[in-house]
Amino acid sequence: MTTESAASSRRSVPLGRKVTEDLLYIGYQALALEAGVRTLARSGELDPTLAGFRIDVRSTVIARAMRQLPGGRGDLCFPGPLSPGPSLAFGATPLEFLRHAARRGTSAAATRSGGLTWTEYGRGLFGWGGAGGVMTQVLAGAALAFRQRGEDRAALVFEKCSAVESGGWHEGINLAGTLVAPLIVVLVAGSMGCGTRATGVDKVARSYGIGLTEVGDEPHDDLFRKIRLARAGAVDGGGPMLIHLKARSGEDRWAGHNDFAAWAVREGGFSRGDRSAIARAAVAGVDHAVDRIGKEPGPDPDDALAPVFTECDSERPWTRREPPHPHMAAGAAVEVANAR
Amino acid sequence: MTTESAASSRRSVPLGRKVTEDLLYIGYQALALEAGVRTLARSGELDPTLAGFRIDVRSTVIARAMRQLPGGRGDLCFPGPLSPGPSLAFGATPLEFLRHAARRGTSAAATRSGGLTWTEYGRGLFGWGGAGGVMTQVLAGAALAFRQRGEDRAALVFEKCSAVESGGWHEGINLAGTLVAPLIVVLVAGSMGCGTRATGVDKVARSYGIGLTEVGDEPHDDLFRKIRLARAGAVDGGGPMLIHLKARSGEDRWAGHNDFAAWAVREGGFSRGDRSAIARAAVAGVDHAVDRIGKEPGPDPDDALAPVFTECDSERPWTRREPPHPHMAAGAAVEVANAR
Amino acid sequence: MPAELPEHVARTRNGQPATVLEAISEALWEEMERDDRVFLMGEDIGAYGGAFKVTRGFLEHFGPSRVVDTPIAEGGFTGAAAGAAHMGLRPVVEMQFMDFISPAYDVLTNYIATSLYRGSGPLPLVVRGPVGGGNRGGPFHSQNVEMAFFHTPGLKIVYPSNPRDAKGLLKSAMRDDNPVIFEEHKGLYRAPFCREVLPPDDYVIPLGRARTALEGENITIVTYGLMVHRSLEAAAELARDGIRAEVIDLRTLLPLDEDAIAASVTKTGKLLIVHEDTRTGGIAGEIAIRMNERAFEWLDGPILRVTAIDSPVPFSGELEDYFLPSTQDVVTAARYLVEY
Amino acid sequence: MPAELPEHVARTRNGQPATVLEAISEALWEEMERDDRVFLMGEDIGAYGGAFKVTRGFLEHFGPSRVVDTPIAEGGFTGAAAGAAHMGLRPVVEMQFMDFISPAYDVLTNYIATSLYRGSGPLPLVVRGPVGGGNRGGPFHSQNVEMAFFHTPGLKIVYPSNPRDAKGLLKSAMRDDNPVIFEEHKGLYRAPFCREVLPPDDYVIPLGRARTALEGENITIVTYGLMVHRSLEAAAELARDGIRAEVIDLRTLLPLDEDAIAASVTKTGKLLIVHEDTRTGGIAGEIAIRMNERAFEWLDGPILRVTAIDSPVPFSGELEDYFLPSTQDVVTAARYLVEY
Ligand SMILES: Cc1ncc(C[n+]2csc(CCOP(=O)(O)OP(=O)(O)O)c2C)c(N)n1
Ligand SMILES: Cc1ncc(C[n+]2csc(CCOP(=O)(O)OP(=O)(O)O)c2C)c(N)n1
Ligand SMILES: [Mg+2]
Ligand SMILES: [Mg+2]
Repeated sequence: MTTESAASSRRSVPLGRKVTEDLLYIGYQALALEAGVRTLARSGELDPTLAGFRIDVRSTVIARAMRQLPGGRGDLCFPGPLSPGPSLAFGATPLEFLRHAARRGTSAAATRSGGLTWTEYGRGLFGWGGAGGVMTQVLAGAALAFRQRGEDRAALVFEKCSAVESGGWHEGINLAGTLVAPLIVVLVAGSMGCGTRATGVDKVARSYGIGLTEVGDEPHDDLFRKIRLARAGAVDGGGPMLIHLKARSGEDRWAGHNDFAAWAVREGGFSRGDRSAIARAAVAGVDHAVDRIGKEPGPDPDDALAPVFTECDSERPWTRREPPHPHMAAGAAVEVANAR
Repeated sequence: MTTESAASSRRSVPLGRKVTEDLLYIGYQALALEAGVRTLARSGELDPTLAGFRIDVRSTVIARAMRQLPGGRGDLCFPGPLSPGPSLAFGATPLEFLRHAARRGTSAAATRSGGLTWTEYGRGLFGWGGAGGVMTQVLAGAALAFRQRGEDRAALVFEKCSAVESGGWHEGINLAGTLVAPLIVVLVAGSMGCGTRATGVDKVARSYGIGLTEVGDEPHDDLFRKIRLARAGAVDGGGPMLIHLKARSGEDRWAGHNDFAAWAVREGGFSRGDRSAIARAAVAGVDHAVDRIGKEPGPDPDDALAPVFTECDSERPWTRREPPHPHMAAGAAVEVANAR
Repeated sequence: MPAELPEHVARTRNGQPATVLEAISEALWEEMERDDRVFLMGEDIGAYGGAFKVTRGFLEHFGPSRVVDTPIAEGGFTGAAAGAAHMGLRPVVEMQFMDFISPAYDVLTNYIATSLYRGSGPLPLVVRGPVGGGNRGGPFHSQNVEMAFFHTPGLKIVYPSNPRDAKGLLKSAMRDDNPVIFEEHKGLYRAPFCREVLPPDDYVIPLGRARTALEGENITIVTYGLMVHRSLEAAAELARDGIRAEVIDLRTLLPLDEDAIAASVTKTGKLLIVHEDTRTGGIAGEIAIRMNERAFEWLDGPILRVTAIDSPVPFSGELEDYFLPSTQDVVTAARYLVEY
Repeated sequence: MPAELPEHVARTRNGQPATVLEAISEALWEEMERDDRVFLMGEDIGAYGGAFKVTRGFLEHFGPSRVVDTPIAEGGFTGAAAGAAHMGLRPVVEMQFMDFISPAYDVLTNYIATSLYRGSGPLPLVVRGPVGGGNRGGPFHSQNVEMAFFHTPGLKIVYPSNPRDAKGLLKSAMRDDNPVIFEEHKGLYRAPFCREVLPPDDYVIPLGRARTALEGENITIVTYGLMVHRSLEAAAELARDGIRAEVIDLRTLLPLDEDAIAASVTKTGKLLIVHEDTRTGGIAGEIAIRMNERAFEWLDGPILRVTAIDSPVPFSGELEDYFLPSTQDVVTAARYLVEY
């Protein structure tokens, strides 16, 4: 699917009331959460490197355009460098995100794993796993599983655009192409990194024979429709789709959401009062999270360090710190079992 | 450089008498050596998997179009899956090739290393080093060194077309592109391997913004001119160049060489007698090699297993097979030196 | 119906002796019949049946969605296998030669091994393929890969020495919820000395449990893979002098069955470790320190090892034989230790 | 002229104490001034000055052909560095975090480590970068990487513990004709307890030689990197009870200075190995078996180890502290062993 056909899709995908409400709510959540994270970072409550933290609100729309179902039956999303945007759209709460940002909280995995993404299959969320490009491979495999079982599911992965520099990313996208897997890869224009000779994401898409959707400053109702179409193409046998999330041309990073909020009142059937109520509810949730995060205790190592192997018992046999091994005292009987 | 501009180069690069003679000689060598290897494989003298051994004679022309200078001052070549074609063009003898094919011979490295390529910097030859795609990275680095020192040298690498499936290859080509390194990559159409979604080598070249030359069934004088132009482009600041060595459309794998041999008499200033003499000399050299290879002894482990670290002494301290260590007998004094 | 089975997966059903290769093919086939979540990925495993023909006939029987031919991209398809495993499938990945697992080193150690720990759930996945020297494969087609992964918490490593174990261990590996590296020695694949009629039932051999291949009192030889056979040969020679060696076949390298080793060492007081892999940083070290921790008081002599020398695997036959540990090396070391 | 030098490479010239980071910067700067074949490659090492600012000011002084910003492609640029080294340059590759060396695992172990052996000549190349835990970096920014490479013949591994050694060892590594992995602990980079005025001359510290950090008679503690400081702290505590520990700082891990270890063990009769890296498959094993081979008769107790636990590096501070070996762990183990 090219940019042109996506643009002409405007009339073909109607935005229902639920979607409009969700997009408004998540957008306001993101706006408030960005401010909250910055405040917490400046006050020392979060890592100081988060003091300039930004959320690209377009990622909430892209993620909300996926098929979301409870119980891990819908699409799968790796929010990558744009978390929490897509995480919020997949039902994560601001407090959950802050727990990850603060390296603590109620989830053992949160305290072990790190990064601003985490796995929660029930909601379709996937956590980070290392080198740039690897998540494209992993989500390609997930998408392969969907295709093999004939499910109406897609896998969505956000990568920094420098992923194109890494061979791992090429292997992932080529594999998804070869296996016609319903994988949607969002390449996010960034700022650091030396760059690549492959300047044109469009040429990369063409070299793999896969569809491309370019995203710029468009209002979010348009954006939503574009992504819906790309997803449909991927799931209906089109194989992987590339979404190029370009750097914004305008100054106002929230213009797309604000235009959309205006559209909601103008054409979407919402009153100004509805819209304000949605905004207030979103902000209240973020306020609660910001307030609560400082009060939560850190993890207890004995509880939180879960076994590395699935069948490890609670004794954690991999904890071999204590030198005085019980069997080491001279003369002690050694009880052993020998197989076969 | 596109195919079109290469084709129009016909008149711009004249073939001298030396080049014509070389191309004839190396081509006849390749023809005879192919037959020789097959015979040796069938007789059990070489690995039986070589019984269907083939040489793509076009690779001799591509390699001969490079800049060849003695003492390791010319272009560098990794002959890859098309060895010995390019090796012969870089001055290797049929006997040297057969020694490698037979896993024995006078060079210690030959007996240690394996594969049908080997390193001899003096002639500009480079040996194989493992996974597909890696040699593109390594030769990209060599080319970078040439560019940084302002030398008129290029690096030539032959890869199976499946290299495009491997991330390592993409990293190599992207790096060469970013650093504008004079690297010439020949992608050889093959038969095994599952393939890639990136079917068009042309599209891959375009996605990296690098030049492409396509090679088919053309007579070898044309082929030579094409490659010369590509090389000139790479060395004159054009950065990496891709050469797509396509599957032949005709039946006769030696047609390009035979057409060229005809051209040599028709337009190249050679008599039929000259041509026959060249062919006879080439065949005699191969005959000698085929005859000799069976008579050479295998290597002596003590001589041939050279140290792994450069400063290892001849005692090879890494040879730790003997369990009865001299220091192990009780009471023996341990002489040690301790630094700082 | 046995009649329509490829013969190499029907040995047991037909009551015939099976080789290690056939035992592995049977395990794959039977598990694929038993559990439709199991699927295979690898280079040329489908139409071509695999480089060693382990999966010959699988594509025809199970179809292309369960026997997936991949591009030549070990990192990419191993990453994709992980994604499919997350979604409930149970992938078995073939490395054409295990040497080519190294491009997948990143995804295996950083992504796959840490998945459970990071909260992305259990990751049932087997990576299997041929290892080992003695086949004149040279440095890139002869390696043992256990020590590349032995240091990584979250992986299991299995290395069978005979058909019965190979089948039972591979079935266990495929039913295990953890990622397992499964090493198959090429020298055992079709070895005439290593054929046996397998139990007709659906048996498994538990992971993490060593096997006493030979009982004895004078010295413990701990080994695995092809070296089990060398060690048994050595034990037979030692027995002629009245030395009774106990030979322990580790079968699983990670987790290591230190109970079994300790039980034997506390009986014999002497420990010799034999591995085909190179010396420095080999598994003998970990066994040595564990026995220091567990059984120091029982040691009546130093813990010694017989291994390959610290060098890449040589290509030529003479050098490779010199490089590999031999039966005679085991005899010499064992004698020294018994007399200590 | 010191006036125009960036201050972090001018500490020694100005007679000021240097941190480990500054010592490393000085070594790089001075070697680049001394030898114009030396050049640097890495992600954002140029304009940005490197993630830890080791190369701040280098681009301005040495220019873009000697300070090469690369795409995010560790395998590709390490392979290219190898090619440049073949052609006579002396590349120093920075991994932004050493955890990201794993995509280069294939090219380092298969290509680079085997080059000399395969007949492609010495391969002078340094791969350096930050390692180690305690910085709340989580599983992907905290690893020690020595055991990924310790098993590979042909590589050297260096891991300094203080500014003086860091500078002298890095210079040796850069002048060595073998590929060297150089690990820099983040916890030492700017540590206030680890600053010293460096010798003003162009000194080097030879590779492969350990250093006695503290002399003692009762127990040998073999360690390296940040753990040297923990071990010295432990030794100070032990000294209060009259226990005199000898602390050996390995400095180079491969090749291992077994002479130095054996000399100490034959004096003290007790050996404790302390490493920050995880337990199973750690370097303690190789040291243990070498001392069995060399010094068994002198051992008056089991060889023991204090290490991190077998788990990925946890993200949360509480868990990471629990995971890492502590000074108290060293004291406990040493006391146990002395009393044994
Ligand atoms: C394989 C790998 N190498 C290095 C890193 C470390 N790293 C994280 S972000 C980053 C820079 C990414 O640059 P870009 O894609 O331009 O994104 P930006 O930070 O500019 O948004 C690097 C090198 C990594 N994550 N993975
Ligand atoms: C990274 C890596 N994986 C696997 C191999 C083993 N291998 C050697 S040749 C080959 C097939 C190559 O296929 P193709 O490029 O189509 O060449 P053909 O053999 O058909 O000429 C494979 C898988 C390898 N050399 N490198
Ligand atoms: Mg950027
Ligand atoms: Mg092919």
